[in-house]
Amino acid sequence: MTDSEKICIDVLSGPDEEQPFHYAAGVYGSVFINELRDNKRLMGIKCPKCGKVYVPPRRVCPPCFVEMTELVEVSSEGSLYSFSVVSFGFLDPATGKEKPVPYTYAVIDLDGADNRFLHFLDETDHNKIKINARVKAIFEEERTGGLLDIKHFTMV
Amino acid sequence: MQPVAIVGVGQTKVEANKIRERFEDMVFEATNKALADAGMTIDQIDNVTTISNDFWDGRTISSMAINDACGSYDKNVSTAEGDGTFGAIYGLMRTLAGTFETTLVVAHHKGSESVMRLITNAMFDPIFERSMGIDAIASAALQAGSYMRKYGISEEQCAMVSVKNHGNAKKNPYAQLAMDLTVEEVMRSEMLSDPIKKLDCCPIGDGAAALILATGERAKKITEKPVWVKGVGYCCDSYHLGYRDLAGCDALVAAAKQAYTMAGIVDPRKEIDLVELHDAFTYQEPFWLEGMGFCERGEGGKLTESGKTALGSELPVSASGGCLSSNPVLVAGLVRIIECALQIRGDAGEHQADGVKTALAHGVNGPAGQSHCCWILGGEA
Amino acid sequence: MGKKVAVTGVGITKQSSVRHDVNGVEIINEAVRAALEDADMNRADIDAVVIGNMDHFEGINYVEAWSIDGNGGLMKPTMKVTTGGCTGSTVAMAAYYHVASGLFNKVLAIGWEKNSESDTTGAITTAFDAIWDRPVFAGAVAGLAVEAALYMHETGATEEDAAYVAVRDRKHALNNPFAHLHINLTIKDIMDSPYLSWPVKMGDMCPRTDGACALIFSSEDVVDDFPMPPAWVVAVANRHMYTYTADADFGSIDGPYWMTSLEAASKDIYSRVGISDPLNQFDMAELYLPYSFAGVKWMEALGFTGRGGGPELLRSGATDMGGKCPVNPSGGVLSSNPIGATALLRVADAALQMQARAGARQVPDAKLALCTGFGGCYWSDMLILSKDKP
Amino acid sequence: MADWRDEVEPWVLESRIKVPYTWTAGETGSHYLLELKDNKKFWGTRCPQCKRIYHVPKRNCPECFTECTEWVELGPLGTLRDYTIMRKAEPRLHTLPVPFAYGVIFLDGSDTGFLHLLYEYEEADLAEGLRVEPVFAEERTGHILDVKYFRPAKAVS
Repeated sequence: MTDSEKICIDVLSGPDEEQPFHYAAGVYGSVFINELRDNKRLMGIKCPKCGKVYVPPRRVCPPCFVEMTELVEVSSEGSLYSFSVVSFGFLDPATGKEKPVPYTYAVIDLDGADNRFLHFLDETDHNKIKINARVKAIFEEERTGGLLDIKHFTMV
Repeated sequence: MQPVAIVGVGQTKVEANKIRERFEDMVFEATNKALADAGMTIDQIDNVTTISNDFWDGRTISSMAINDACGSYDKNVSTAEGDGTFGAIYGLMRTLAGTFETTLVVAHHKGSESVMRLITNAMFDPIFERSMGIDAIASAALQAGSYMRKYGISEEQCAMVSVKNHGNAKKNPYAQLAMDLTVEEVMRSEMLSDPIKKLDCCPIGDGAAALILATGERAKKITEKPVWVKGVGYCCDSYHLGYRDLAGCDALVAAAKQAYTMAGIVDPRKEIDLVELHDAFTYQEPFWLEGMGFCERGEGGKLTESGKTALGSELPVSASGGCLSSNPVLVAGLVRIIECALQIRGDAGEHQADGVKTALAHGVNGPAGQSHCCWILGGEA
Repeated sequence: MGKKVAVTGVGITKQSSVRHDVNGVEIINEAVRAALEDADMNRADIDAVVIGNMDHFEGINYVEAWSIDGNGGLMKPTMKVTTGGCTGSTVAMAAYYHVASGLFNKVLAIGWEKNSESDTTGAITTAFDAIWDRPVFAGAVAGLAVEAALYMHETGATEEDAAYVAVRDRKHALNNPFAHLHINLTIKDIMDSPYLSWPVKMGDMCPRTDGACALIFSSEDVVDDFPMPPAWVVAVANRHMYTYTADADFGSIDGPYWMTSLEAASKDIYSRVGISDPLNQFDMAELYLPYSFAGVKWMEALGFTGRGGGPELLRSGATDMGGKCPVNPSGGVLSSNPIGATALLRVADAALQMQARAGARQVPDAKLALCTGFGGCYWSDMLILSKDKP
Repeated sequence: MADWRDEVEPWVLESRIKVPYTWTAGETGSHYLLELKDNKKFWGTRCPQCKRIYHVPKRNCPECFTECTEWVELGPLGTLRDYTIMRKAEPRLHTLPVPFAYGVIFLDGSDTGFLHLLYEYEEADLAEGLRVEPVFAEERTGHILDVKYFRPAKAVS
């Protein structure tokens, strides 16, 4: 058994093998999803202690450890905090298939929010994208629920 | 071991599907309850140990979902992945190490979000076992059959555990399945994998739990009713079902012995007043009680049948309703410790047992009771 | 007070892109047996085992139970801890707490990975929120690239500055027989490598590696049982600040934070050990630098230089072998990256340095070492090791 | 004031984790699986120290930690120890229709049992000590399911 290539056996997971999950958004996340789908509005939530606005809404302000209840609408426009143009092929674990590349992964400062928002930017030439550029959300015509009811962001 | 006490506990109600809540919502509730119980604020927590499982949660680094909600922002924090009793031992170690005076331990689970049989199938070896489709129920059934045949434990005796625990659950507001059952109803329930029937099994539910540990002097300042950790033990047997004696439970015997030695317990039958078992299947009550030394080998069925394990009798076992009535996986072990603490404090409400001075909390990891963990808790330092 | 703790045995497997000769349990066993041999111990001498993995990386749940035949824990106390990329340092810290607690004297800490067995980026993507992150996320590469882009924007640092780190660590790896990559590269080689996720190029990223590492952590009461001098653990600390990826603050040059969790963890651990000038106080560092830009910016977060001072620090040669504080004499993560073992390898190599047995990569007279682990959502783990008993 | 949280329609993302895995059997496991595939033979390894024979084979003895380099041919007949009849179907997991059984089988010559499937049995026959024989798949790929299942041995041996 010297030639390990020859004798090697690999056991593969089946082509249809998957673990299904029902990921609950919770009531806080559901507000965002529902408002985005029904009214093209982006909802955030405000910490009663430090006043920070988080998008999407969630229950706890991390540094303050207090419960948040005050919903606020944030803008669908903002500025580009940072970005990367993804050009390597990789597998999308939600489908088991290769994710189409290139695409631009954008970290966005939405107007009215204090944390950031992660989405696609429609420009994939890194020379044409500038940090701090103004961007806005482009909504899908047919919205079915989920983050991708925003099609992508685009530079204004 | 230096003195360490449980100074605060909190748990959510366990439900089949908390569709309105995420992991973080449940953890925030449990954490705040534990803090309120201890009369503490999050600033007084020195470090945090979280407990969760990536397979069940459908997320690599499952603890990433709940660090905000357990107040670990800008604190030392780490994650154990296994039953809550094991995670709590990691919390205990961190409390004993001299760096921290207080440790928050939190666990969460949402069985509603995954497919139980697929997840538990994935605990088996991918090269030699997983493709057979074996899951938690089938592996437990292999063990149940072997144990019951070897010692003449009857299905009716096991059914009595189901009747007792689901009945106890009626007195526990946090329990998921509270039911008035008869032995006949359990016996008539659907056979899943011989000899395990539907009502021999735990439900897999959604819930979270939290407890706070503190070093001796600090514990006394925090609460008038500290519950002291007297001894702990844990031990892991062979993984492959064919490499170990399924009708034995050697790892439990070793874990219990380790915990008894540390706690100075010579005769558990006389010195332990209550047991919270990790009883995900009914056969496990007689089986685990034998392993812990509460009766001779093979006598567990008679012990259950005698009624001595009922609430109000000599050795209440799973007075809370146990895992059989609520089993948010991993959380369940932490709840066993919490329930023992409540019993010792006299705060268990309707399911309070009389005169509980010393209690044993038990947890299990791996297929068919591969790895066991025992905690001995007491009211006096 | 807790017991003082030392590393008293080190086992590292052969590392390569694919280890077809062994399955997961067997590669774990290879590391464990090497550590036992190094410490002149038998399996019977182990009091407890702690191991970690990232379930969806290997498709293995309950790793402590599954690997029991190889991990040495059969009929012993065995525990699993896991925190993603920092799993290895989390395992090291857990082993430290096992011993410091006084509950155990000799504890085995194990990290391992068979990266070849899954799609790494696909698996890493599952670490992020299914609803808010995964639809647009591209694993660690893009997650780090956005930090790099902002760093360059804020400081004027260049891709060439980052490439210096990629060249340095791989040059160091030539001295390490255990390293996965043994390649001598130039800055031009890195600059010429293709973009994976702008501004991060192939040459800026760590490889995917199959490998394992095991360490023996022992109590001060038993360190004399071992053939090698102990490498003492002086302190451990960590910060896992972010739950939501969108909260991660990569910092502005004049903002409150630069690399939040690393700065907070450093503040914690430095204050406990009395570190005020890390560049001069540490003799060497094994840092979890998963991509080249981290070797510039994170040096600033760690206090080795001021904000924006990273490029100058590097080009001064201070972090090269022979410099004031050589960084990653082992070759670091950029040369070997068996993910579940990667952060434990940092501790392993620092321990070898403290024991003065790191061979060709030995830093002469090294007495104090810094190790870090990185993972999750910009999370940081830190350990400080010392030649002398603390 | 009514809490807005009570009014929200909860949303759930129906998704999955679908990452393909390639688990390497290693030299020891590969040798075993190739023998099943090519020669329909079962092999175990013997620990040179405690002499225990492991099936499925171990590269290292979990007890002694020594390398198990000696191969020993086992079976093909074996003896049943633990068993359970699976009655609740899960098509995503099962390769046989329910009811079928799981068994822990000690192949002749082996000191350890291994998990496999049981089929073509009379329920009344299932008992500890039952002699069983393997039924091999026509098309074998070097997989543990190259043995489709075990069944009660036709000839008493």
